Amino acid sequence: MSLLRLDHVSAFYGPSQALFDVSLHVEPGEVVALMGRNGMGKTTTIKVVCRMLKHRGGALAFDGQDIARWPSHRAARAGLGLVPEGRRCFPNLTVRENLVAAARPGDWTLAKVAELFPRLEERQGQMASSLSGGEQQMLAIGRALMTNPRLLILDEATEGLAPVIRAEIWAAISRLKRETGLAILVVDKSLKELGLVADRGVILERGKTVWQGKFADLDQLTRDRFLGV
Amino acid sequence: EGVKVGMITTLSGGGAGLGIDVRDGFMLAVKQSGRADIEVVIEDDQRKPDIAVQLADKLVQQEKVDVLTGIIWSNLAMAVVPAVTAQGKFYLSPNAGPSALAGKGCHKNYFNVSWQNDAFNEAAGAWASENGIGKVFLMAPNYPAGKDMIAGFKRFFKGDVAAEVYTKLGQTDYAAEIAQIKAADADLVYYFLPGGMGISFMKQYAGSGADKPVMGPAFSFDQGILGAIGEAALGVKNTSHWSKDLDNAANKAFVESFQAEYGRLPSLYASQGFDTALLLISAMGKADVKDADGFRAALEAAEFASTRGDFKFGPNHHPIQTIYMREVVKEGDVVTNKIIGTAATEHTDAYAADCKM
Amino acid sequence: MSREGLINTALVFGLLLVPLWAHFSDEPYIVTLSTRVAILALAGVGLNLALGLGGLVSLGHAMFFGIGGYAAGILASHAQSYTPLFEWPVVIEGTQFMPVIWLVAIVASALVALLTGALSLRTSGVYFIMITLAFGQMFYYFTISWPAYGGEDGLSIYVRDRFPGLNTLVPIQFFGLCFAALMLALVVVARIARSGFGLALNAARQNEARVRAVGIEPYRLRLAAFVISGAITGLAGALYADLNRFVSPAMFSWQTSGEIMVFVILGGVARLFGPVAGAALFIILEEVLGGMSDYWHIWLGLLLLIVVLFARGGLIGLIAGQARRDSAGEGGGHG
Amino acid sequence: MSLILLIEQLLNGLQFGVMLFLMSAGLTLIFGVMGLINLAHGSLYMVGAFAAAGVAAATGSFALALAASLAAAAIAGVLVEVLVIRRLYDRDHLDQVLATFALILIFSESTRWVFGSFPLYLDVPAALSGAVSLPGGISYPAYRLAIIGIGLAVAVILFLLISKTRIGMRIRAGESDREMIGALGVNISVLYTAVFALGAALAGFAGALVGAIQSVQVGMGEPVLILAFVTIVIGGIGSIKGAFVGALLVGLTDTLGRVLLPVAFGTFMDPSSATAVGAALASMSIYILMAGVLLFKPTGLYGSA
Amino acid sequence: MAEPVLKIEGISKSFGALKASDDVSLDLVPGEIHALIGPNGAGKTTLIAQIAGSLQPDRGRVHLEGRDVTALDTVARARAGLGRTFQISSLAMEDSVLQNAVLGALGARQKPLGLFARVMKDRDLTEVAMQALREVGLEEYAKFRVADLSHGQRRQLEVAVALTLQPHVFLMDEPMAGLGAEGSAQLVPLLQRLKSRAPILLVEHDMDAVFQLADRISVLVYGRIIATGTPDEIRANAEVREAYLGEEDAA
Ligand SMILES: Nc1ncnc2c1ncn2[C@@H]1O[C@H](COP(=O)(O)OP(=O)(O)OP(=O)(O)O)[C@@H](O)[C@H]1O
Ligand SMILES: Nc1ncnc2c1ncn2[C@@H]1O[C@H](COP(=O)(O)OP(=O)(O)OP(=O)(O)O)[C@@H](O)[C@H]1O
Ligand SMILES: [Mg+2]
Ligand SMILES: [Mg+2]
Repeated sequence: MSLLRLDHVSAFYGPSQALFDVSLHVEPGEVVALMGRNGMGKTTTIKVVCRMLKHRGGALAFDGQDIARWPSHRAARAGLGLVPEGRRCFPNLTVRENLVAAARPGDWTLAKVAELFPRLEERQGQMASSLSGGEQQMLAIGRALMTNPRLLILDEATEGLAPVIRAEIWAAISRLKRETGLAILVVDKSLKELGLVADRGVILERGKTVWQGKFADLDQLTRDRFLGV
Repeated sequence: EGVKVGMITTLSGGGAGLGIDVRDGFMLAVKQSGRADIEVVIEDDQRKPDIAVQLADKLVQQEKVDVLTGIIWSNLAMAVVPAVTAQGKFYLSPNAGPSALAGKGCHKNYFNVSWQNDAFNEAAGAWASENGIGKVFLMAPNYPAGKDMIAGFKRFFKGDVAAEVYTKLGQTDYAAEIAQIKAADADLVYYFLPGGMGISFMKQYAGSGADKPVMGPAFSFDQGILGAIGEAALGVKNTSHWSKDLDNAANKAFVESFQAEYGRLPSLYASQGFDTALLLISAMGKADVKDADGFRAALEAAEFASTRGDFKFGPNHHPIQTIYMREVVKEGDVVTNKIIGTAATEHTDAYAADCKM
Repeated sequence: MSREGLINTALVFGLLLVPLWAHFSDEPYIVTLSTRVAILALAGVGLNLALGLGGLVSLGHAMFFGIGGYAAGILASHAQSYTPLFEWPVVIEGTQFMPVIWLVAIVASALVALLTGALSLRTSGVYFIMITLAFGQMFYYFTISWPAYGGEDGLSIYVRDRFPGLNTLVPIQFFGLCFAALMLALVVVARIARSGFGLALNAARQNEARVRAVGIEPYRLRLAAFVISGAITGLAGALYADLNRFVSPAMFSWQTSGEIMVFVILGGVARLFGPVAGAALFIILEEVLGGMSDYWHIWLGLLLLIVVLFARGGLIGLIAGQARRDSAGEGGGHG
Repeated sequence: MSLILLIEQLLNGLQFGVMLFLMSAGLTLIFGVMGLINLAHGSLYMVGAFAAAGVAAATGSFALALAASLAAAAIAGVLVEVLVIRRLYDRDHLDQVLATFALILIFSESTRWVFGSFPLYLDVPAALSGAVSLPGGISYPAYRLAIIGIGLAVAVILFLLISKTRIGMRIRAGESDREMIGALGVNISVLYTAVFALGAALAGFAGALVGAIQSVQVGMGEPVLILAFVTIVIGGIGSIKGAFVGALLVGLTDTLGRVLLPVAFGTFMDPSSATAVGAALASMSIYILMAGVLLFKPTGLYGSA
Repeated sequence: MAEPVLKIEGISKSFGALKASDDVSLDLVPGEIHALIGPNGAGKTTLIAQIAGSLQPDRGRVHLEGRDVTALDTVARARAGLGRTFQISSLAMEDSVLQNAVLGALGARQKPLGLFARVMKDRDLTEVAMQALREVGLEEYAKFRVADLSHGQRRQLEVAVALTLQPHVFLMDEPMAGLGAEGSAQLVPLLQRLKSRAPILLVEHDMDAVFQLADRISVLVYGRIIATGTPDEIRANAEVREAYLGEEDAA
């Protein structure tokens, strides 16, 4: 059974349609890369999955349950962990508070997150609003991990990170995959790194899934056509 | 030929209780008179002067009323009365008697059926002097009516003023003033704090350990308010031209019928509304309202059985009346007022001399 | 013409035709009510410039309304009693000549807006709301306890002030004046909204750092907007004084500020004609409901509630049906 | 003025401040923490006072009256939140202002409808009536001392709740990004309903406590509302500590202004104009205080931007 | 070497115990792209903020075209010719794309804003604005509300607004962040062209772009500049590799 499954989903922002026909699935323990050029609907798809945006047509299931009518907190409790685009740390909370506010028990604890991102531990008592961009990004990832999700969703999680840190995060993702078998849905611009961790890829073009397959099978033609590389 | 009356009074929001009493008293008298030729148009001013002015315009221009009445508050009266009397309408005040309308600003078509604002205070001042009070502590909100009241008291009071304190309009906490009272060297506390202000003060005063006797004009101790203060007010003296225990036939009938009609004890304001209607009805019996001079003369004669006993108008169309001293007592379970003496007989206001009609 | 354009045209004609009809069918009170709508709408138009375009939620606009009113009241009372306003350093007489009164009202409220605005604009958001409220309350308590011009009793203008060529005592003529003032203000505000100043002001509301980064100082923009806004509301106050032939500290009360704001929100924030629609609806409700029961405020409250909850973007937003500025934010979501 | 009197006035200022804190604690909670301008806070205050007066009249027990005030205001709070307020979180402040203004109208007139236009009777419990003697020869009303105690306790509890507990963190997180905290698995609607009910209960509780020494009547909430807003703005919105300090500042300024200003003006003016001018200035004093504070600290004493 | 257009000397800034800028000196000469790189939290944005004027340094001076602008605020510095893009898009979200660009042109004109003339009908302004949108590839979106743009499109607009300012110096804080490969591919040649108009101080984590574009690179670590040099020098610098690039990138 797929952990997450979208079938022919469409979605709107007010009157304008952003998703026309999106189908994708994530299996347990699998890392899936969601790709596409700017404005093609990646974030929108993720919002639909996390129930931050209501979809209009199609089916949506998590762990075999129909989650189409669930509020977002219920989806999250069922095991969806989101690192949103633009970080969205809680600026009026300290780093530590950001991490523990919505934490749920499990493998991931403050200590483990601190191990992953020592910088966060140094900044514990600081307000999130005064963190540097990259520090906020780490915080957002840490915060999602603290909810001990079954499916981690990363929307541009390496944006604005220094190459070393980026490498660390990719390493962490591989490690997560290898050691904990956490399923991950990841949106990122850098194909090279995606290639190292992703099992499969999904490409969106103007709100439609136009390609799905083994990441390794992603050929140059497809790249040219849909990703502009 | 009938009379069309426009009543502008406060029926909603804060202070609505007073307007409702005036209206109910007035309508009771109209009903009892059995006259079908009195038409009353009632409007709610929400205690806002600008609304009152516009309602007055409406009643005059559109409803074409002959007589206006109903206003509770001095500041609203100041806004409305000059304009309507200037347009040739009669205005009968069932409450509020600002000094400006009694003196220089008096008008031949303006009749006050209640009292001039200073009257109760003047009577209280006189009573205090006669009863051996040497020094008083005076307190009122810092606005014109408050200052008038204090000035009225001082006009007839011969002793010394220990302190004179003006509080914020609408103030609810009086701890600071009570501390001053406790520390002051005075025989009596005299205050004017209408509505909720008075309730707050009295309750706080009672619990403060202060023991100076307290006195004030009737407004702060009327039936509607006593219910809220409760026993804290027992023993307080206050001046009024009316009390429900006033011993005359008209009043007895009024108190009884009011209670029967509305299921509550009448207040000062209800009696004033009632008297206002009686005055109007008495004049209607003598002259047609379209004959302004005749009608005015009929009003001046004021031949009706007032709930306060004898009633007559002075030269400025303000009442010349007896003002009583009441004391708050407990009758059974009800905290209420009882007359204990007369503070001033045939009391005339101080502004009549300024009035050139 | 857009839907909103049609509504606006309908509002103009409605506001013009109703009193004309009332005038000819001898319903002077309806003319008076329409005048009230026009004046309160004018006050709202003033506020809307600061609030809708500039995002300056002022809960102190009663201050300007009151100053305009008192300018009229004080000048007229001196003219009536033939006592000069000042004797030193120059003798200034009172006047009952409306254009002069208006000028004084506009200048006085603009000056006060400049002063209070210069201080208040150092804060923002809710703090701004409260500091403007504070200034309003200071004026309120000052006028209540200031005996020279009547204190809480207020000040009567026994005869309505004069305007050359008109008999202002005739309701419809006075209405004409107020209507003209409203239209003029609407034109001015409409032009401002589309000007470079308006663009920058509006952008500063959304993102202050952006405006700074292009080399424009938001503080000055806002101060200018606040002053123009205060001046328009001040003019409304002067007209209101003449409508009632009476001014009182109640004009300065926070409830007045609140009501002006309610007109704006009710009609539709940042919509040019929002205040007109809002004031008209409010007055109609007050009239219709007021006659129904002593407890009509309950129904008024319920109606207002329904408007906010179900008519986003106020009355005009409801009819014109466009998403208002904040509503397209993040789309649906839960909650 | 004697030293004793001055001390007593300081105590009065403190007591008034604590009373203000009780009124504003719920407001700052809802207003700062949930980002909602709730003008109807004064109405909840009134609901509490009326419920207390009603129950006290029926049962004669002040303790029951207080319980009733908490319950009635909390229930009213839940109703209001579920029916109205929850639709307003995503709106801008203006819609909140209009909606809660409408709620004031509804609450006030419904209360008048049910209870009539006259003030109700509610008195301090017998155990706390009268004055107690303090060292230095000051006699001070026992009930006011009790208010000081209760206010301090509420302050401490609230402060801990918001700043130290996870619930507090979630509430604050929800303030800055409701959608996001939801996406992390927190049922923010339930949480907000609870917080709103708590704020309402505090308001109602304050209404009952204060109603016993002031007047219980329709419209009693509005002047309090303004005062409470002034208080929390001075302290910095959303900060319980700020509300507390703000309340004390306002209480002391107001009390001492009332007492000292007329005296101060009396030194160079004739007595009657001095009292009038002094009183006029005293009535503006807290607004001057607020404007002054905001000029130097545009986000209040303990507020963040 | 030509006279520097922008020159900062000895800038220091602390937040409590944290030294976000520690005696930083740096200059920018005409025609160059000077990249500023460094680990997250090194103080790059803080430095940009101090150059742009939104943050006052504790110590040190900023010179623009020979003039000391340290005492000027953001607005005055923008008027003096500093054009900045924000790390996190900072735009008027309810306005259209074109309106945002016109706002830039309006500010750059440095004339009174005008109270009554219709600004969107002002040819001079709209032309500048459209030109800028064209350069970043957003012309088709001119009428869109910014709120309706995707993240990457907003990044492009951020650059376009800076273009309308026609500044003497560009300060760009991570303009590539969030842009896809296509967007980056578009932006790189644009910046290449731009630098002849005005030199660019570029903060960027996209190393491909940095090595492609930069004439000089300075590396900031813990608030200090640890190295300045040509791309090749930096790539070869062991300290930089350890603190920032990591082994893989340098390989
Ligand atoms: N809040 C919104 N309201 C209206 N339209 C929106 C909104 N957010 C996004 N859109 C539109 O929906 C489309 C898809 O946007 P989305 O954010 O999903 O793109 P994306 O693939 O994540 O792009 P990027 O890589 O730039 O983040 C875009 O064309 C965008 O203009
Ligand atoms: N107002 C502040 N108070 C306290 N610390 C701050 C404040 N602003 C920034 N900092 C700290 O200063 C350091 C430098 O931050 P800055 O934003 O300049 O980093 P940066 O180099 O731009 O990083 P990034 O590449 O991640 O954007 C960070 O550690 C940050 O937490
Ligand atoms: Mg995206
Ligand atoms: Mg940065």
